[in-house]
Amino acid sequence: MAQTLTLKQSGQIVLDLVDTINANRAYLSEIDGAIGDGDHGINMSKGFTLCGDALRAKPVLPGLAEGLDTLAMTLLEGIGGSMGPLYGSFFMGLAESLAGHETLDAALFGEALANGVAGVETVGSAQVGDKTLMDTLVPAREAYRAALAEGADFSTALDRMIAAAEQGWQSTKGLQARIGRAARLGERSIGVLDAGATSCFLILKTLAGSVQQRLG
Amino acid sequence: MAQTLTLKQSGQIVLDLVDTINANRAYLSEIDGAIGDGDHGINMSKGFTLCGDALRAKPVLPGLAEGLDTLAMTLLEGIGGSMGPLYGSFFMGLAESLAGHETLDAALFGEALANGVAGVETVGSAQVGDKTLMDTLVPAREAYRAALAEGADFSTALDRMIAAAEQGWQSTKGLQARIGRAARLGERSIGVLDAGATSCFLILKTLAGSVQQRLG
Amino acid sequence: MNRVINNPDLVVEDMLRGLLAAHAELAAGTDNPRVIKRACAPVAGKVGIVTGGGSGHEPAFLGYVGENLVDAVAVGEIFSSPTAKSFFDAMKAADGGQGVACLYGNYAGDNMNVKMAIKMAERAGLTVKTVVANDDVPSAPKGDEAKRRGVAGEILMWKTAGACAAQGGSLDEVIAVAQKTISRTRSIGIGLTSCTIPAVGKANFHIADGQMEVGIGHHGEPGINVSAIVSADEMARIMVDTLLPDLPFNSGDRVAVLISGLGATPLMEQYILYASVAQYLGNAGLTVAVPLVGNFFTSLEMMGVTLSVLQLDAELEGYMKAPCASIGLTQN
Amino acid sequence: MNRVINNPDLVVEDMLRGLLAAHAELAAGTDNPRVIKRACAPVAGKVGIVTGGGSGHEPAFLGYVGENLVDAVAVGEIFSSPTAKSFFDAMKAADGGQGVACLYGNYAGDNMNVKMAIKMAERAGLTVKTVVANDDVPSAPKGDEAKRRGVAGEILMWKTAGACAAQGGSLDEVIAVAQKTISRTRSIGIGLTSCTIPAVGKANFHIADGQMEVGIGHHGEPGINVSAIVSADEMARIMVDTLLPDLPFNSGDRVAVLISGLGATPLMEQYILYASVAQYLGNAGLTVAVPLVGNFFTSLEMMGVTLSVLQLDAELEGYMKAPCASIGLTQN
Ligand SMILES: Nc1ncnc2c1ncn2[C@@H]1O[C@H](COP(=O)(O)OP(=O)(O)O)[C@@H](O)[C@H]1O
Ligand SMILES: Nc1ncnc2c1ncn2[C@@H]1O[C@H](COP(=O)(O)OP(=O)(O)O)[C@@H](O)[C@H]1O
Ligand SMILES: [Mg+2]
Ligand SMILES: [Mg+2]
Ligand SMILES: [Mg+2]
Ligand SMILES: [Mg+2]
Repeated sequence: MAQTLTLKQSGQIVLDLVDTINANRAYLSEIDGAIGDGDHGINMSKGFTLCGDALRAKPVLPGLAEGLDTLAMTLLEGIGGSMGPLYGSFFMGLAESLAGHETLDAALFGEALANGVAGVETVGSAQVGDKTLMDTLVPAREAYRAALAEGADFSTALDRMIAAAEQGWQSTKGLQARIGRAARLGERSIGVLDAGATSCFLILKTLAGSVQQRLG
Repeated sequence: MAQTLTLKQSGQIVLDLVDTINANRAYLSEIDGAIGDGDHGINMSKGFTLCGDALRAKPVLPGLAEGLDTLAMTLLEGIGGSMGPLYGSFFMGLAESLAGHETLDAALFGEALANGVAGVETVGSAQVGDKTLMDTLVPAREAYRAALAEGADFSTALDRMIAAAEQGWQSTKGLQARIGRAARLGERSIGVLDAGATSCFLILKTLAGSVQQRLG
Repeated sequence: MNRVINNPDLVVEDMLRGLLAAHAELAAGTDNPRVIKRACAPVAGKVGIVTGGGSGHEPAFLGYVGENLVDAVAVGEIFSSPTAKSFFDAMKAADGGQGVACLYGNYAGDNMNVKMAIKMAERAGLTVKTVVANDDVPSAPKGDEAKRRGVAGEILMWKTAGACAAQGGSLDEVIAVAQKTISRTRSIGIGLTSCTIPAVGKANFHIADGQMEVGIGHHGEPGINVSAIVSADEMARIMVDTLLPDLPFNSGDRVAVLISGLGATPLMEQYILYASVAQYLGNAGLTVAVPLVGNFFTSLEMMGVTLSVLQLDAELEGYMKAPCASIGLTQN
Repeated sequence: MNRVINNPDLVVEDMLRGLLAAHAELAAGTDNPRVIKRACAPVAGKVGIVTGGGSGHEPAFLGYVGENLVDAVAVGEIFSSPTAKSFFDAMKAADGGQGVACLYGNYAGDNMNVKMAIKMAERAGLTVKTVVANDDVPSAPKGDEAKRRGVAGEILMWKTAGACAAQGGSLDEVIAVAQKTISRTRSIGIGLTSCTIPAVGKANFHIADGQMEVGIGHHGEPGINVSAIVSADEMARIMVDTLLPDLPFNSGDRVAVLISGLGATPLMEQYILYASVAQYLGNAGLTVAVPLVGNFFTSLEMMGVTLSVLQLDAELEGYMKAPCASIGLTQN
């Protein structure tokens, strides 16, 4: 199994993310409806669709770095509220780390992931346990970093990342929201999954899967 | 039986009018409620009470001419809508005719009545049959004039006036309102008395009765 | 009733207290508690502009007291004409020696009270002339214009006449400008919900949910028809189609357009309506030289809108664009 | 839903179309359909004033684009922050070479989008500084002021900062004036009914009939308490008693007072409230040097009112009284 992929040829990964979000549009809104205002799927799908359209309109599909940058900018341009800046800074963080590189290896992915999560942290100021997408992102980053430190290969590290992301996502069910719209509900926000943590898990899972597929 | 009364000493008649309106406050509003907005008693009583208070506040009760002028001015000052100007001009018409006279006789009363009715006509432009106070006023004026022409004495002419006023008032039951708030109801305004015609009958009846009482 | 009031019988008094406290430079009370005048009125040598009407239409009527607008206003109970005495006192307060133009709306009570006020004014040696606004097209058929009610078009007549008076117009000139303005103005309203007079406590007319009443009056007077609510664009089409043929307005005309919310309709929606109105007027070859959008003439918390269109000429356009300052309208 | 709209998903687009059609001399569109700028922006040599926020608060935010006020505004969906790109584009549209003051309200979405916009602006070589309004006292306890929301007090900060910029203030001076203004402003709202976002079709919060929610936010954010509706005078007392100790305001202070209706509360009632507010402020020894009453910052068709009080000094009083022209506020 190869340990790197060529960034220029991996732009399709961004379109995979777009497809995932569009496929889960209704599901994400349904989850948001329980303790939010039921528009998370609509918001996300609006921004991701814009990006898909923009990428497909280009004569040649851009590589992964440029594709992620386009995704970041269309989210910042296409959706207001909080999803635009949060996911916008996440993908901007990824894109910035990849920029200037030809290939993506395990170390660069870890760097990019950390940079993306840092972007979300800076913009959103949420902590693990607040019942947000940070509950998916932070465990994912930690698990990936630990896997690399323990000598795992790229694909295995991605498996470990997804396992942790899923656990973090599922942990939001038991949490009381301390930030965002659901925080108004206090204890009544306990017992259901967080919408942002859900979309974030779906994004990481698709990202990892698409990368692994390309590693062969 | 005397055929005249001294105007200076007849100011009490105005207070009798005030009492009549106040005694019929609820009744007048009830009638107005059927096809109007149910405030005729309130409107009338507000204006007449102001006049009563003003007259009673004076060291000496003014005579009839001045009392009627005070009534006219307090109505014009105290109630907006249509009752202020309609009854205001009625009583102003009466007062203007009596002004400068010492005694009230049958002819002067007829002149004053006609002047008052003319004032209402000018201001309100309503015709007999429109279901308004004109349906009381015009027959009353006509009957009084006819009685004098036939040689009736003051008191008898007043009796004839009241009989005609009552008939005119009662005729409003069968009429369809063509003016004022009730006109909006079209045919649905048929079947009940008109509020303004009612208060007008009560006013004429009190006026006649108080004059007759003073004629002895 | 979800209201910000004290005693429901004293809402007008309480409002006046607040208004006078807030706008001492603009408006002042008078001996008659139901008459508000410009702080500097009467202005010597200037024709006085007077209006008046029932309360509940704020900022109309009293909100148009101000610079280059109305000099004194008679204030009635909610939806009820001011007294004759109040109109008279407003005339006195506005009279700067050049006579008074009393510019009011065509309602039975107002007509009668103004008539009596003029009688009083004549006795007091005042010269008063009147113009009665009758811009509300749906309230009587063409040919019967004298029976039509006055609605938001009154504001346009105060604006032009106020500017004319401020520029030194004589009483006859001011009256002519006011008359020309209202004669060239056509208005129509659409109501979407009713409203409640605080002292009454329940709505005094009714519009079913999801229904609209085209041609409704400012006090719920019945309109032309009641139907299911249509889109803003369709409302604009109905309104424009009613107004244009009535004057008639002609291709090439320059017009002033006034859209007023009736109270509870958000400004957002008034602009949505304006977008379509402007388009339909443009299609008909009209140029909007003066656009006004906002809560200029309301009916308590009614939902709905009114549209007024004034056919300008050079004189009226100049007066419409002249500076003015008041609660209801300030432009510089 | 008794609304004057077309497609509920396009109310913002349709409103902008109407607003730009009506106010060509005042406001102009830009390449970004969600950014409105002053017709003459950018003004070379002047600090640019930018704001932005969700729609549904009209005339806020876009209605304060104008002379001596805001230069460009980012327009969001109803009750939802504009995009980062829109804030950035507004900054570009306002930049006259002396930097941009972005003066907005403390909401999670706005904070994040402004943060990202500044990142973009830095890349583009623009100098942007921000002031975040946090005048809403009930939204967080004293000591936790940084968590408080921005409400109608934002208008006061646009007014003073706009005047300062117009008079040639540097970016740092403008920012200092805006910060001083909002630091000395305290606000509180009382809600009497809820409102409905057209695209949602049902109220997204609820106030029972006959109840009032003291301290409610502009989007129905929960307040301090819900109780039976009290008199306007009592509302004034509650509001004043909440605001005065918080700054604290002191006897002898001169203040600006802004009462805003939340949408469907008639102007009459706003003046009724002002009468009592003025009295309670007077009792506390305060002098109202600048009173503003009207629908300045609404929440669609909510019933209710907000009160904002700004502790003036000579500098702020001068800026508050400076002339300005916009849809939301014109004074000369
Ligand atoms: N400050 C924040 N940091 C990280 N995530 C946040 C923050 N605020 C909100 N979120 C996420 O946003 C999600 C809701 O997104 P969405 O429904 O699209 O926006 P809105 O709440 O404006 O309707 C929540 O489920 C939560 O995960
Ligand atoms: N133009 C008019 N001329 C004579 N009487 C009138 C006229 N218009 C209305 N009325 C009278 O007014 C009465 C209603 O008075 P009132 O209830 O006090 O006033 P409102 O209709 O304003 O509530 C009617 O019953 C009718 O008799
Ligand atoms: Mg949501
Ligand atoms: Mg949302
Ligand atoms: Mg009545
Ligand atoms: Mg009545």
